[in-house]
Amino acid sequence: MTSINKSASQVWAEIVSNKKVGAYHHMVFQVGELATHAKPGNFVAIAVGGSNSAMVLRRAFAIYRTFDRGVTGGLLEIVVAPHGAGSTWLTNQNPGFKVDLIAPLGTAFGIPTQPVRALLVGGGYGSAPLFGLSEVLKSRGCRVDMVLGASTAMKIYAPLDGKRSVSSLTIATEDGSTGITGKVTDVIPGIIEANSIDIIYSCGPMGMLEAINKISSEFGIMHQCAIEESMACGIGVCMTCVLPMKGEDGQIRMLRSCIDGPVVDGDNVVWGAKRVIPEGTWGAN
Amino acid sequence: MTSINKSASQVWAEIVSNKKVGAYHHMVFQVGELATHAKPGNFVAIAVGGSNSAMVLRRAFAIYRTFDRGVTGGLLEIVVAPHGAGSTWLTNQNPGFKVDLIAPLGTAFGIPTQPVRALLVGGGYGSAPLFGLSEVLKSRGCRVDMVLGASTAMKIYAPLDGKRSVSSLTIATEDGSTGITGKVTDVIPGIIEANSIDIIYSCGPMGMLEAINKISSEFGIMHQCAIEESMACGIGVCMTCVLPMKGEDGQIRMLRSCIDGPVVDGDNVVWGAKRVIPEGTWGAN
Amino acid sequence: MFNYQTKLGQAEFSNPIFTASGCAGSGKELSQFFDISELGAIVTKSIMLKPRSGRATPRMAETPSGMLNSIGLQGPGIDLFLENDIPWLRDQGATIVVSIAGESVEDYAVLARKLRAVSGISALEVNISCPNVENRGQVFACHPTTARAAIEAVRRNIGGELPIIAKLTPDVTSIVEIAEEVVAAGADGLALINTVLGMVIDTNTMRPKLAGKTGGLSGPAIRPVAVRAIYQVHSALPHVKILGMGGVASGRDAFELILAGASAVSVGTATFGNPTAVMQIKEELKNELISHGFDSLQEAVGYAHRSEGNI
Amino acid sequence: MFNYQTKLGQAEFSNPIFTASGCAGSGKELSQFFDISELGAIVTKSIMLKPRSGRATPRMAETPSGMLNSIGLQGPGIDLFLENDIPWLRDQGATIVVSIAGESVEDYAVLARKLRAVSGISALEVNISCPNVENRGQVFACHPTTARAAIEAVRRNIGGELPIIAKLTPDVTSIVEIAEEVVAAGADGLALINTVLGMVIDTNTMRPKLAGKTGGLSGPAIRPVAVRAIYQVHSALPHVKILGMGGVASGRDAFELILAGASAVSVGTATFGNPTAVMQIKEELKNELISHGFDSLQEAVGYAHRSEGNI
Ligand SMILES: Cc1cc2nc3c(=O)[nH]c(=O)nc-3n(C[C@H](O)[C@H](O)[C@H](O)COP(=O)(O)OP(=O)(O)OC[C@H]3O[C@@H](n4cnc5c(N)ncnc54)[C@H](O)[C@@H]3O)c2cc1C
Ligand SMILES: Cc1cc2nc3c(=O)[nH]c(=O)nc-3n(C[C@H](O)[C@H](O)[C@H](O)COP(=O)(O)OP(=O)(O)OC[C@H]3O[C@@H](n4cnc5c(N)ncnc54)[C@H](O)[C@@H]3O)c2cc1C
Ligand SMILES: Cc1cc2nc3c(=O)[nH]c(=O)nc-3n(C[C@H](O)[C@H](O)[C@H](O)COP(=O)(O)O)c2cc1C
Ligand SMILES: Cc1cc2nc3c(=O)[nH]c(=O)nc-3n(C[C@H](O)[C@H](O)[C@H](O)COP(=O)(O)O)c2cc1C
Ligand code: FES
Ligand code: FES
Repeated sequence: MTSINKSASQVWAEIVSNKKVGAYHHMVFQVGELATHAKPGNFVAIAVGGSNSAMVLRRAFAIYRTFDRGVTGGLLEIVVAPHGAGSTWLTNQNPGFKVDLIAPLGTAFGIPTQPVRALLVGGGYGSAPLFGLSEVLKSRGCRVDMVLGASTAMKIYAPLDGKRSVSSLTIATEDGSTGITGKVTDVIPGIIEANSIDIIYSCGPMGMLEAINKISSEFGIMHQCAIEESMACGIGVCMTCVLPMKGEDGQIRMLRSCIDGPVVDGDNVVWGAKRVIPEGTWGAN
Repeated sequence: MTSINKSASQVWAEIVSNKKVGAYHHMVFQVGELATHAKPGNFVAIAVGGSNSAMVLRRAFAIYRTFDRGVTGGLLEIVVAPHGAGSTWLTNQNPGFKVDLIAPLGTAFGIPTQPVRALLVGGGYGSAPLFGLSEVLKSRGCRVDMVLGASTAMKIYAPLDGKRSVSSLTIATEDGSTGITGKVTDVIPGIIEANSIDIIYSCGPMGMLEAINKISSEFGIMHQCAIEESMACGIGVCMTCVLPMKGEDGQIRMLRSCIDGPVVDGDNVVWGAKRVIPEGTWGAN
Repeated sequence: MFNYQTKLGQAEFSNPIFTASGCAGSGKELSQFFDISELGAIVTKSIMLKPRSGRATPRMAETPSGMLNSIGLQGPGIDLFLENDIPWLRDQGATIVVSIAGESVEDYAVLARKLRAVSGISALEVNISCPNVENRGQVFACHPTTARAAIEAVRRNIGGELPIIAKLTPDVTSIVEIAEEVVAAGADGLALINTVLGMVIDTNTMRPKLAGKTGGLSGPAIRPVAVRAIYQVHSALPHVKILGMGGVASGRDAFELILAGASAVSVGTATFGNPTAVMQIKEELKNELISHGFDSLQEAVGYAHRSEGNI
Repeated sequence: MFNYQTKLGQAEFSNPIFTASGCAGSGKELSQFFDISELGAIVTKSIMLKPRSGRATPRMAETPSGMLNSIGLQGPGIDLFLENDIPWLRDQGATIVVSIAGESVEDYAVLARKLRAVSGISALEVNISCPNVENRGQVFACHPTTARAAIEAVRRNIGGELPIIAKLTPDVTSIVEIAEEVVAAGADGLALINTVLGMVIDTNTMRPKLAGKTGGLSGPAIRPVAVRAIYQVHSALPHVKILGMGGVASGRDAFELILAGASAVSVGTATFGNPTAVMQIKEELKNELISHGFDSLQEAVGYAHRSEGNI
């Protein structure tokens, strides 16, 4: 046996609830025992389109949170943005419908052993996994600040109970429809300084993660980010989801974001390497 | 303009009802005005699988009957045997769901100008179009006898009000689970003789139609049958659904069963020509 | 004003959405559903010299996101076609592209001579994806020499005006090589792609589903193959106009072929699933083009090549 | 008792369901979902001489009933592979087919020499659908001479025992011609088919979606192409064992390839949609065979050919 995908299992998960929240759908699935294995940062892979679907690949979604409900089985929640065909199909399914779901997959956010001051930054639905993370960090005595950003208010996902789990919540929208007008990166430096942040956890579009990493580097603080690469399998067998990452030996390798990620150390990512293999990558020729 | 597909139109038809009857589903669609154009023998072509379906072709179903309901729009009914992926998908859709439907398509059963004695023979769901035909024939003063056959009782489709429209109904099943034990062809000769049948109308599997045509030829009576060929388009543009038919000039041609059929004159069909082009066919080489 | 016009060789078309050969009957069947004069062009079913029964049935099998067909070029032959179909289409005001197919080089020559004086035809699509009876039934378009011979025969016999669009099969080691040959032989444009050779075995009867055993695969399943072929050929022969086809079922799909290098797009299998597909695609493609900021179709042709340098 | 065993060359396998090369990782990733020793064989990702980063991203695009990939043979190179992957697979009790790929004829020779003494390998799959750097990047399997050269190099260097299965691309004018060449060159079996060359253009960015522009099309979309290729090659070379693949996602699909002439079936893309697909297919195929009255897998191999005479 190996440790890859080690707590993952495949289940027929019944949709327990599917509610529209702003631009997103908050969906709850009955997943049984596997809920107990999920950690903040892990993701699920769901088959879409039903039988005879022209879509042959699963779709990945960050786990928003899980509940262990004993004998009735655990619940797993995700936040879905209806985007293309697959996510739209999923958000159109009603409670009672069962989907083929694999979870938990991928790496989780690293939890510090010391009570640190953490800043959680989410872009769009990227906020979803941060609330569960915030609970864990709080239970470890960490202070948690949060910044959420999106193009517009409808795309800010910040449920009430989620908000309660953080010490401060700053919202930034590009059109100013809620919170301050601007990007998350406009406010992050101020918060880092004001609250003496030790570590940033982030989840959102690649461009945002890169911009955050620039800031964290400048401040010399840690940055763990959950990246979103196009995935065909989600379990490490296809090699489509790779991104160039620096290892401890300084060597750049093309690593799979589904099993060596999605949560990675921001400083290890070779940013801006879309459509090119960075020079010096292991095996580049 | 031409006369091909001349009263056909394409509509989003809402499913009004979907009930399991024996091995089949009786399905009712709200189709609006086009219901008024349908004649017994015509068929509908329905897109299956929803958006992002891997099934790119429509499925054809004989029209069971239509109702004109004035402003609320006409109704169109079909009887579906869940068989492969497409028909199974259709029978799984619930009332309220809308399907993309084209109707009426194809030829209709020819209605004699004189009051004749007609025998209607249906195999399996092939009975469906015969009840509407029976109504029309009765309204023209014809006597209508009916024989329905199937492998087993569950596959006999014979609703109560349908039964009422015929003078006699004989049922034959191969396993004897209802009616007499045997095939429709076992009883047809007796009925032809007893009731001095002038014309046979039939609908069902190709093998049954061929066997019936042998009998009608022996008795020298007319035989109109609705054939079921694999159709890609249903509207005459693809040439997949052809079958060899003798024309009035005695020439065999490969004719399209979707527009020159599905109802054809049994004596014109070159029977048993599956997987071969009959000798002498126009353009054979 | 958005300019939707396009050209293939010297022929001009009001818009780039055509029917695909063999997928629109004689035009009559579709005219119940829309006005066929609104098409960029109707491409007629490949017509041969003599009447032809086509292949035995079954002739089709549905496949995942596609279908196989083996119609075997059923048709009335060129004489009846010119007598019946062409006048009717002309009366409708349809823009006509005639597709021809032969079993020998001489067939192509004779077909071209029969068509040279016919009025109301905008272009000739030469289907060379047919078995060559003089060469062990090998498909013309599979070999540079036979592909060339068929197109040369048409070129020599067609006279000056009518643009020749050579229709190629993707079932070759190098479609660029074949494209170069037929262009050298006088083709003004290329139609890419014909169906991909496939087979379905019926697991109930345990034999090939089609009477003709193999058939041509079409529909969305082959769209990536069409895009690749168009892209490769447009790269190699940027000045040769391409009529693209293969799995187009939406304006987005048509746009994809245009970006790859097609100047016009034929819609085949999608019509079987939806008789008004061509008209919907015509509208959708226009909207795609406008929403991407193009003022004309022409600007978008092959854009996927040009933008590479920019990034 | 139903006999599910099969052979490819001299190698025997307990059942005919294999993973497809490049679609099962190192085996470790799937072992969480099922016991990989229950596979007919695990076919490893094509391994090259040296470590290889593969292509830049994006490397994949979903297509109707399929997907494009351009992984570019990312891998650790033969030495690390033999050091890490093989021992682990052997420890699991897995039946191993090693897939190799080279950029030159010499690469294939060296790879074969490195493998000849390795124990626990049942067969070698030789992926010759790779660009030949010595020949303008043309794919070995696209031309009879280069295909032959690569297989000969393996044959000469592998020693007596290990069966060689040559994996061919369908992107050729005649796959039978290539099959005949590689068999003449010493291949004991054939793997049919590798992916079909395709392209997707992202209509948002208006450029090819994959960083490598073109990619390989796989999944149910290409199944009819696989069935055709297997059928044609089995017709021409009935005594050569075929490992079939291409779009198999169910026992029915695997049965279709067996009927066409495959003695074993690899499952690729289906695993991405469903990690336990191979195990399900193994069960389903067995049930299909039994329900059609076969007492052994062998009786069904190529049955679609034999039954023709009977009707
Ligand atoms: C680790 C991970 C976590 C994710 N978490 C969420 C989440 O919490 N909520 C959410 O709404 N979405 C999430 N996504 C994106 C999601 O998986 C879908 O890709 C997205 O919903 C678009 O799929 P579609 O079928 O609607 O679009 P389509 O355009 O039909 O997708 C076509 C293909 O492209 C891929 N693709 C398209 N967009 C993306 C994208 N943004 N990221 C990765 N692949 C993409 C799809 O997976 C699919 O294979 C996540 C993706 C990853 C990899
Ligand atoms: C004129 C006509 C009238 C019909 N009337 C009825 C009816 O009243 N009730 C009913 O249940 N079915 C009827 N059928 C059959 C129906 O159209 C479907 O083909 C059948 O339900 C199987 O489709 P599927 O998707 O379930 O099977 P699949 O096996 O998934 O179908 C695959 C392909 O094969 C074709 N096919 C499969 N079986 C048949 C068949 N028996 N006849 C023609 N094509 C077939 C399908 O159309 C499809 O293109 C009729 C067919 C025709 C041509
Ligand atoms: C039923 C059918 C019949 C066809 N007949 C012809 C034909 O006569 N001549 C021809 O050049 N192509 C013919 N084709 C190929 C189409 O014109 C087109 O090239 C191919 O189907 C790919 O486009 P599509 O995926 O939009 O169907 C036919 C295709 C189908 C499906
Ligand atoms: C992501 C991916 C990677 C692949 N890598 C290889 C490879 O390394 N070597 C090889 O011979 N084939 C490779 N293939 C081809 C498959 O082994 C198989 O031949 C093809 O995908 C068709 O089968 P499928 O439709 O079941 O996927 C790869 C296919 C995919 C989708
Ligand atoms: S998605 Fe397949 S390896 Fe990561
Ligand atoms: S089904 Fe297309 S012509 Fe009849």
